[in-house]
Amino acid sequence: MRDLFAVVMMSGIFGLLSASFFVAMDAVDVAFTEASVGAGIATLLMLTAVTLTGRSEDSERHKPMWALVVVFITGGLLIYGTLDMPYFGSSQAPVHLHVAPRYINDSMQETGLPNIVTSVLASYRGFDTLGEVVVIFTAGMGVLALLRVESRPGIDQTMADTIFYLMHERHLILRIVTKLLLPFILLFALYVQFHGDFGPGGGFQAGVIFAAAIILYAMVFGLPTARRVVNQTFFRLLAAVGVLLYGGVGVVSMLNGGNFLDYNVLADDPVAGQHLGILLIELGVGCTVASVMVIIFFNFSGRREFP
Amino acid sequence: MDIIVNMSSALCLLLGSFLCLSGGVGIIRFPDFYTRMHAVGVTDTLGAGMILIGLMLQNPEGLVVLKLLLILVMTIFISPVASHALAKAAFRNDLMPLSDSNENKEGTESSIP
Amino acid sequence: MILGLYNYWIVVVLMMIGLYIVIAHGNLIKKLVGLTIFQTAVFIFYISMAKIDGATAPVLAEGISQYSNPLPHVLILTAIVVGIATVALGLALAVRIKEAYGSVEEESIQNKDNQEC
Amino acid sequence: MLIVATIAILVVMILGIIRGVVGPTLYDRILAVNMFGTKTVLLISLLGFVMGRPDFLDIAIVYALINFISIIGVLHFSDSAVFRHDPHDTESTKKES
Repeated sequence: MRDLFAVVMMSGIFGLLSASFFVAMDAVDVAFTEASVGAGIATLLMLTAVTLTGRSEDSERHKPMWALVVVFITGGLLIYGTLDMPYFGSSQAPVHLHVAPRYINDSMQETGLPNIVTSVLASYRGFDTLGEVVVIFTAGMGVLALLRVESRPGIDQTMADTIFYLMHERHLILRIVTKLLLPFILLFALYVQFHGDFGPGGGFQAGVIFAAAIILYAMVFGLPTARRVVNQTFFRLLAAVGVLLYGGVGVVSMLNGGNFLDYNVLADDPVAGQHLGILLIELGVGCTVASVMVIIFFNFSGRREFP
Repeated sequence: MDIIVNMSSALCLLLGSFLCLSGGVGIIRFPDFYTRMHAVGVTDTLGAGMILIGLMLQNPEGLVVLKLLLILVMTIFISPVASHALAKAAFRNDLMPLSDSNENKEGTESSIP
Repeated sequence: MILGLYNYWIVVVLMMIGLYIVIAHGNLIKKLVGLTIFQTAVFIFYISMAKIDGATAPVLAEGISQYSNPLPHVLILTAIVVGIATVALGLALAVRIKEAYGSVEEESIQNKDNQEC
Repeated sequence: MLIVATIAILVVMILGIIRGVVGPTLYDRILAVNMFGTKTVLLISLLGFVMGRPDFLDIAIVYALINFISIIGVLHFSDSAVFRHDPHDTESTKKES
């Protein structure tokens, strides 16, 4: 397909498909994340980039033969490698024999959370997650550095008025339904954020849903209006505060005499300490993810409207 | 009592699947964009609603029914609005409906400059 | 019995599709789409390894004794969000390249570079 | 009965993919994505019941919301000036049909 728009649409379908595959494979948390990221935000970002870079691909091709040869050799080698792998669905595979039984059997006593994924994410492998959050933060800052546009208040105002008027004329139904839906989306994001201990959900998913709500607002009501509603500086601050909160919990647990990110010492009772630590960390993750996504989207589409 | 609930649930599910299938056939077989959109937009809402009601009858229990109800309300809200917006955008961008006088097949974009 | 490995073969096929798009197409945006397909193949690889026959999702509940392995789920959950952040960074770079060179095709970028040197 | 409904939904999803690949115009593809999204919501709710743990319907709710947002986003971008006055616009759509 040479039309990049169609390519992006098909990749959106691919995201939806892979997420339903994850549900079938019992990975509900992963499906949750893929649902909000792969199908929604990724498609929108790709589309924005396509509008910025031009829609059609050049027709000239260079030597797909070599690429095919490389691909077939690599694929053959990989398939040869799979012959030694454990069978699909077997319970005796090496992955399931080392740390996984400990997580499944002991996490209820140690952290008191029914969702094992959350307790592993935030408590057992908290250090890992800290690294991931920092990566997301860095990516957000990178986009900010690359695409930032200085906003011009005078132009913004007139632009906002015209866009507001146009939207009022053209998308009346859309506007009303969006207004009706937005509170529910935000409420649902909060539910996902704080219910993540007990069911599928958590900071990453909640952050993306929150960002999606703001992106919806920005698209229906126009970017300048959204700029006036949600303050950009505040979001930049929030991204940093999220990472800081995460690191701060670790430092506090060190000051209380434990190891870095050892939540047992945060309260008198180890289980209560774990609860508190996981809650705070999920909050930090949610803040950072939401604000980084909002920053990325606003800078992309800001670049589109004021080149 | 139990058997009535089960029967009606099965009926709803079957009806919903039938509607979804007819929508699927419609999206393949119809000649131009607007008829396809009509097929999908209409059957999507009712088919989804039927399947969700069938699922609700399967498990009449607090939170699950509440969540299904939420999905149902959202489908009823979202699906027609999305179809409406889609049709409006297509019409504004000079995609003409297929009519007798107009010769182009397959609903390709008409070449209005 | 060798058919029990079919999940890996699906993953390999998807991965190779992604790899082909990355190396055979000149358009930077399309390369990024290929990269996301490759990424998703890796996700599917991990998730399908975590699956155990007869087990359910790793959220503890009454009356269920066998759960799937939660560790790959954790790794992939973070990887998805990191993946979208890095893809966004790549798209930002592509946009800047478009502004600087007027194109996102690999060949014309190289031509422009050669002319300037 | 659940299995029958699941299979029906899967068949419809395949038909949707065909329309997405073939679809001569841009809007056909958007329509296919929209339909695919609603069908995914249904599929996930059905899968929850088939697997016997129907308390994971949150994912389906997220799908319904995100699907709406992405459709609105796609329409927003397809309205934009870049697409309308793109010289390759009609050409590329005709090439594929």
